Amino acid sequence: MAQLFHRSANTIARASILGAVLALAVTGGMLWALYRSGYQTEVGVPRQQPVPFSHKHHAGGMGIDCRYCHTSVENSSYAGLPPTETCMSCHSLIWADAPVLEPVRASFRTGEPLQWTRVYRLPDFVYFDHSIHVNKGVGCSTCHGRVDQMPLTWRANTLLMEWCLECHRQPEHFVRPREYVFQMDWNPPADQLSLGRRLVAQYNIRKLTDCYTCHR
Amino acid sequence: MTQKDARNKTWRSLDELAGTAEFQRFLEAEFPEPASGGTDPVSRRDLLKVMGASLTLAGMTACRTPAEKIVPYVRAPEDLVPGKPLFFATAMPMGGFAKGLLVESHLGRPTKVEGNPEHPASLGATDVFGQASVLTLYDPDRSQVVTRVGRLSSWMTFLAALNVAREEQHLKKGAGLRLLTGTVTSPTLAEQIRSLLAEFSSAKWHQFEPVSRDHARAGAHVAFGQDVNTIYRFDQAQVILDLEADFLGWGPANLRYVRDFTAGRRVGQGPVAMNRLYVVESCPSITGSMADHRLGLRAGEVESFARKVAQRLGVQDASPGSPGPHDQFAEAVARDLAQHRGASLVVAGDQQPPVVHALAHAINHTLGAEGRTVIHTDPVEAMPVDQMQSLRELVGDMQAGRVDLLVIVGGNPVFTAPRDLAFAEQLSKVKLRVHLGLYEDETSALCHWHIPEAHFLESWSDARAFDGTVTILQPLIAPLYGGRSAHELLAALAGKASLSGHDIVRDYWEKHGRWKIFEESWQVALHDGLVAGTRLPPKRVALRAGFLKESLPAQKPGRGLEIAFRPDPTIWDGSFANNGWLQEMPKPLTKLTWDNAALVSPATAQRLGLHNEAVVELRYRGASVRAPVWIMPGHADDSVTVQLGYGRTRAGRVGTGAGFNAYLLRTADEPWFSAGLEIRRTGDRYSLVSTQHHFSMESRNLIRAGTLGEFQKNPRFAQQVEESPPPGLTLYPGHPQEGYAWGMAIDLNACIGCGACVLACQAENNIPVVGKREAGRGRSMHWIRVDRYYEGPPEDPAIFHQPVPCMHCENAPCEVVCPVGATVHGSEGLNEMIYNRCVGTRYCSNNCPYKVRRFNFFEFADWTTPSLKAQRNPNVTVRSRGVMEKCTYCVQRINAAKIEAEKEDRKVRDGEIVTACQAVCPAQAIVFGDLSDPNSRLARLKADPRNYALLAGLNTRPRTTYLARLRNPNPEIRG
Amino acid sequence: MAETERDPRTIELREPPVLAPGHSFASVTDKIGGIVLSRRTPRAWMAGFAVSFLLVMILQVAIAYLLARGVGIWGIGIPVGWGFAIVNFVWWIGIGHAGTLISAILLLMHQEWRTSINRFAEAMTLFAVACAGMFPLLHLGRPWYFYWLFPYPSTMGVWPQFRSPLVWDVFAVSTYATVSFMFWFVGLIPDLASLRDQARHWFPRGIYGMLAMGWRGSAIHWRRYEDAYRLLAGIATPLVVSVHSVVSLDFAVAILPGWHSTIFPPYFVAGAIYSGFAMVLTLAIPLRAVYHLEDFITPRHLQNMAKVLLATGLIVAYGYFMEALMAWYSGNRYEQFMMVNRVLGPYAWVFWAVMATNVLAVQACWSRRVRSSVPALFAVAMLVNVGMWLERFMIIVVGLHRDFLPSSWGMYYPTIWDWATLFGSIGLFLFLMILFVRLLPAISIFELRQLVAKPEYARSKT
Amino acid sequence: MSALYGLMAEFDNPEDLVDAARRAYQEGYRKMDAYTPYPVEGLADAIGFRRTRIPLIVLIGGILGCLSGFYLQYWISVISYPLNVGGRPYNSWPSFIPVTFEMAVLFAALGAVLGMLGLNRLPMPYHPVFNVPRFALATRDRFFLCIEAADPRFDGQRTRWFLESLNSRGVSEVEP
Repeated sequence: MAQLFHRSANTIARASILGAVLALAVTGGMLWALYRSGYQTEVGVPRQQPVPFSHKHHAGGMGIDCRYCHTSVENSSYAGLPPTETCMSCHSLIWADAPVLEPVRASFRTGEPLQWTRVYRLPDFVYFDHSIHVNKGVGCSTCHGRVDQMPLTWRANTLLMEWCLECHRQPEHFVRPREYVFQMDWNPPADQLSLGRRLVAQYNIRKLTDCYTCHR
Repeated sequence: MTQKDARNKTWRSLDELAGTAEFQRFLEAEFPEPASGGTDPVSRRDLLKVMGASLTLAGMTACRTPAEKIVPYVRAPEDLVPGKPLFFATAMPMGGFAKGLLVESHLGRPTKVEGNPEHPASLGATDVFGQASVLTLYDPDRSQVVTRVGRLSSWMTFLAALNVAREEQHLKKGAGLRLLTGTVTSPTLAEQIRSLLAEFSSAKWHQFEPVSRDHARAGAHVAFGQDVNTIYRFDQAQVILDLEADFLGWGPANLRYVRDFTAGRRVGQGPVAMNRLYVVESCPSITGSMADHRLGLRAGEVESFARKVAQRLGVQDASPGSPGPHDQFAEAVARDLAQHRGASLVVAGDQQPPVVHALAHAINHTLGAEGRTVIHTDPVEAMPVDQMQSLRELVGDMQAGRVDLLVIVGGNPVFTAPRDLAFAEQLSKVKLRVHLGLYEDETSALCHWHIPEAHFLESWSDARAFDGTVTILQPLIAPLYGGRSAHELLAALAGKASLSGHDIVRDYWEKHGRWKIFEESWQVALHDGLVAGTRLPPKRVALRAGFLKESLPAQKPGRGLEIAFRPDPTIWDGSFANNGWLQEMPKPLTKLTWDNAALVSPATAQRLGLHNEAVVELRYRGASVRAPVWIMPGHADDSVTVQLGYGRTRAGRVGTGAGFNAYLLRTADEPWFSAGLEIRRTGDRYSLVSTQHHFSMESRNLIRAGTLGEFQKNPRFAQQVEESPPPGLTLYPGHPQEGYAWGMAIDLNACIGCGACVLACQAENNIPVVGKREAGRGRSMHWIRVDRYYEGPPEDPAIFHQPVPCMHCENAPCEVVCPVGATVHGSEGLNEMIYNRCVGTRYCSNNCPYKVRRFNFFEFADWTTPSLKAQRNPNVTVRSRGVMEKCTYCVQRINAAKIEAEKEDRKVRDGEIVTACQAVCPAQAIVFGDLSDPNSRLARLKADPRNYALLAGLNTRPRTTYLARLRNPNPEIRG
Repeated sequence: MAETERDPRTIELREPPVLAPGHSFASVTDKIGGIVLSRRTPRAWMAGFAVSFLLVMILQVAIAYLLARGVGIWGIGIPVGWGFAIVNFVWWIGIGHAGTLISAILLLMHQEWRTSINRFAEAMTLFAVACAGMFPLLHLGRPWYFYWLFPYPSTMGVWPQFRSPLVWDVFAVSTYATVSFMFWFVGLIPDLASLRDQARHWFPRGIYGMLAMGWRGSAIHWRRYEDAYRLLAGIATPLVVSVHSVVSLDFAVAILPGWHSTIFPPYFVAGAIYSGFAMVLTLAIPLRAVYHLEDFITPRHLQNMAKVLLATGLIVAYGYFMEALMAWYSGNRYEQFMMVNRVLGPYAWVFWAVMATNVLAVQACWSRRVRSSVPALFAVAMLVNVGMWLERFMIIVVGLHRDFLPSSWGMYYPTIWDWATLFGSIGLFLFLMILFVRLLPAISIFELRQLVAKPEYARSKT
Repeated sequence: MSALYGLMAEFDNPEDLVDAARRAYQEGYRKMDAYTPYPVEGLADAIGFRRTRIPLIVLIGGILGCLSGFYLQYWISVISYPLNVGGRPYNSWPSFIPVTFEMAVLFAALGAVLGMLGLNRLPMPYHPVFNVPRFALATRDRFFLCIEAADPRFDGQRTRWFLESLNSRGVSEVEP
């Protein structure tokens, strides 16, 4: 009988086996990374808006308080999106005829609301309540990042469940005194942990890993 | 595929109709109309509505595809915080009588109805119709355009046509004008009609309700010589005789009566008193199921029974017939009533002839009940009439061609009028026929004009409760389908088409309110949901001497089979036929869904060789109807009960074709019952769907009941039936209980089995309707069900009700077997069900001994119909196909309350959290609360000796427990 | 060695041999290799292929419709949340037990007669497990999330719930599938090598050559090979037992009367072997007829399998008896009702059918005449196949339909789609089986050579 | 000819092969191998192959599987996301046994198979012995003994004589 395969077949055989194993490992790793990547989570992707509204300018530059526009953040699940009239309360006076603000004025004239593009969106089976977080000392910037430095708003965190759990499991790493909640440039102090523990006790923050804390 | 299948199929995709122009405009309208003067409620709601809609769309579509747009207000409405619900007080008029409501509104969308605690007819509870009304509001099958002989038209063209007719009538003082309404208690509407009749002096106003209270009115008229409204004080009564009244089941005051009645049955520890209820009826009712002694008599025999009791109590001229088999019973009842003089009462049913009512009045008189347990007032109706007679006259005029213009305000007479009047036939003789209705129904089909009616949640109006209290109905949303209210139609008829419903009602109260500062009182009335000081004062009325002799000779009950007509417990007179929730709700006693049936007693069934689902032909006075048979334990022999309201031909996609039409047998002179029915077997079968097939408890102590005596002897009798393993008996260390410990107790002694909890839960938790076929496969989705068991002989069984929600077991069998941890235990003792984690193995359901878990075998939830999306509770996930679901103790309400409490750095107060089933329960049988708080109402109930756990032997340690049922039998009557 | 000893005629056989006399290394190699390598395929094979292919198509339609509409297309509901899907799953898993068992346990017990049936028994195992594995996926409400049952680092930070028997199933079944496959494939390697060397045409040579991985029968390789093979057998034996025990725990762990029973693991394992051997018979009998393998699958094999059938059948019967006994002895109201309901209730016919097939029919195997009559054995085997399916139906559906609260009792009516999936899965099984006998040696050649080498079967070469 | 893999003798039956192998070993040949259509009793020992490491590999695999299996479950249900499931303790070790066992079996079995293939250096589609035409019969009914040129005592001529001396059906050269 003559050789059925060429010499090289041995090497090929082993190489291909090794290759298959490696390929599997790599695919696994890539999937793991992909689902946490900005491509999937839209973290750090600025969104185009009908009006190029800049938090950097308003919150950062002018130092307008979050609550001026997001009025219901302290007492409702929904932080609240400013009605056109809120914009107009200033922009009927300043930049009253800046072309970039035409959509706002148009909305005010016609009564047709502005259609903003959603930046933070949770699935419908997740029930998030702004008011309780704010009241328990979770700062805006903890989840929304340094909005005051965003010309166009983008998502600062993945909003993946594992991300929520980070804080729900050990809030002491993230909570801050209530009075600093709306302070954008608040940095956790060196002794954040001890501070956090004190606040968790003080605000009596209870067990947060029950499923129905977020899912109903 | 049969028509029924088709119906059930199409039920889940109702988008076409909703696709009509104005509806789309309403939903897709991304801009609110400019708010003219923020205070005007109409335009405010208007704006909320539109906003609500657009936000909803965003939210809802997000269920499937990510919603990329968020749409803020242009001008924010005051007193509305997005994300927080608002509550508005209004009332639901039914048969003209109002029951007060508080309606929950999310961003302008009414989503859930609660009772108005202030309102005398509600006291915080609602009935199934109230709960379901919100679905009717959004029903895409409702008529949405003015039609002229079936073709699309407009309100304006109608007005033009109407004015021509008006002019004609003006010439002949309205001699050809007829107005047909239901019972009217609305002061405003009454005023409008009065002024209309003033304008057209020879026009006539007719009233007709298929489920009328004529006999009660007539009976009172006989007894007192005047129209009198009778109110019962069951809380004051220790002995009650119910002559087929089913006063817990229906009627303008039933919720109030349930509360009063059950209050008289609550027992704590120690020596206790409990009222005693005797019920005499032909077909078992929920009132009958609560009776301490129930006597099954044909409807026709009730009179003679009443006469016997009356005679024993010394009522003159009671002239009881020959001695009968039930004389001892009557004897004992009479004695018991007499012994509790002043604390006893007799109540007669609306289906019973006037004489029985008169007898009841006479008996109550001799018992000295007046002023104590029975109160009389002036009639609540604006114009009490014998409605059957009124309709007869109308038909007569139509026949004689005396009617040129007939305006039918609400109702569906073509379907509901007695057969022998041939209403439909004579209707065709009317020159111009106008119908105002929620649906394009049988009547509108025969009318020239059909005007879409505004639902009561869409319109301004007012109505009186059973005791006269007036509620001003305010709309929660602008008419979805451009409907008009009766007021607006009447105004148009009076040539004032420009007036809005709001103006009309407001004007009336400005004129007749007799309020010092109108605006203030008006706002208060709207806020409270009732107008202070409108309750009718009690009035003393004297019995006419010897009225029994002169006017009412004793009637012989007819020979042969008797047929009795009853309003359907879930779709009433047929007006709710297109409401999926009501159709699918199991009828309290038969547990049938989607159908009515001819109910017969086991003995009669045997005699006639009938079995369940056998189709028979009912022949009665020359008419005949094919109906399926359902055997009803406890039903009187030789009597057949049929429910009205089914067999609709133009109800809508849900109701059309369901069941058989019992109106086809009904005659004007004997609207409720009469002998002379013939039954012929056809040999056919018709499949009826009952959600409970097995009615014996198999001696498993599921419902534990005892007599008052037993209870006094041994309060713990219920707990000694079955040992529950001691908590320590486990190898496991167990989990520490931190914070709240939620739990529930259900008092079987209070529960009357009305099933309001089932619908309240459905409305609160976005529970889908699955249709008859699916229900038949054991796929109904109700999170709480009311189990019904019989005990004892089939001819006269004891009837038990047991509401079964999730037990939230501490050792939950369902949790252990879930492979993905989609159902696990919360730290506060909730058995959590996380839909989005569920892969749908159904293992948990198999392992649930209480079988309270429900599975989405198909895409049951309606993801397509926009209007139905608008109805949903935004705080509850809409479950999709392949996911398990179950009672969550209304976790959304728990979380909301906890969040509010946490914000105020306090604990949740006892009673702050009220589950949907608890809120609706008229008997207050369900109590939810925190076990860790020893003073909570719940903790006290759990300490009650009657408290026991269902299937305790399995050591599942349910958080939901039951309080044993008690009976208070009369020792003189053997069990 | 003496000539006389080698002479087959002198061998005094009390029962038929496990290998007909008169075979040499060459003859067995050619005979079995020939089945695969010859160009012409028997008509019977063609017919079988056609039928099974049709059934597979039906299965595909059923599955497509299932995925499109949801599990509602089946007859399941509440209370009967598990229907045909799980019945089929348990049934197939059971069938999947004979193969590994025959190969492993009989190997360890040095049962020569295993040699000519172990190969296709193992194949049967693989295909049965494949059919079984299909159902737990399909019966999910949301099959596309099946991977949530595996522990992988999800972005949700949540994991499978390891107290659930369903997760045990996942591990048990996948392990069993993997090990059975390796066992089967390792066994194939030397035969693939001889196919490689027998084949004339380049294509089969190439394919078999690749699969044989260059096996050359080196003494050292053989040594390691045998060690590995025996160890695999040693591992597979407890595995077989564990797998069906775990499957039985799906029910034993639940609290349902009729499910919650400690006897389930042994009783299920016995049942599994029972149905497995029945299926082996069902396959072996046509196979030897179609390919004239009477020399290799001799009456001896059939008889031994009949005996195993009888033995396991008796264990199963004992299981039934114990269930009833415990129900009575426990004094538990629900258990007792379950038993009464099973025997007299609306599904009584299932119970009696099970008794007739699983308990009565197999008793025929006491008689030597039945054991040595091929048609009779085939009939018994078929009855047992049906019976074991019905048994699972009895346990699952009849157990579920009436549990604790009479209010929630119900019935189960299978739909056309239930039947389609059942017969579809049978089709898939046969389809794979039929392909297997055509493409791979259905009987282990090198192990037959070992037999030939044994003095009592060998004959003088030349 | 230096480019020679070795010399291969063909035998009719296992007995002759085993004798031959034994003789060759006594002659001091070490680098040799025998090829048979089925495992032949004692042949490996005859060419001086004593013990395999397979059992050890299997044991290690089993232990690894066992430990990793249990720890996986322990970590998930006690450390990563402890949840109260039906009132059972976080570490419900009795429930963890089945999976632990299956993992042990899986790893052990993988150890056996991969170990065998690995030690045998399989897959090896190309091998010099295949160059001998008659070697095709090694998977049918013939038995071969091959002494490799790499063996220190290998000498083309003497080894051939030696092999022919053992009653072989013939000796053929094996190209590398």
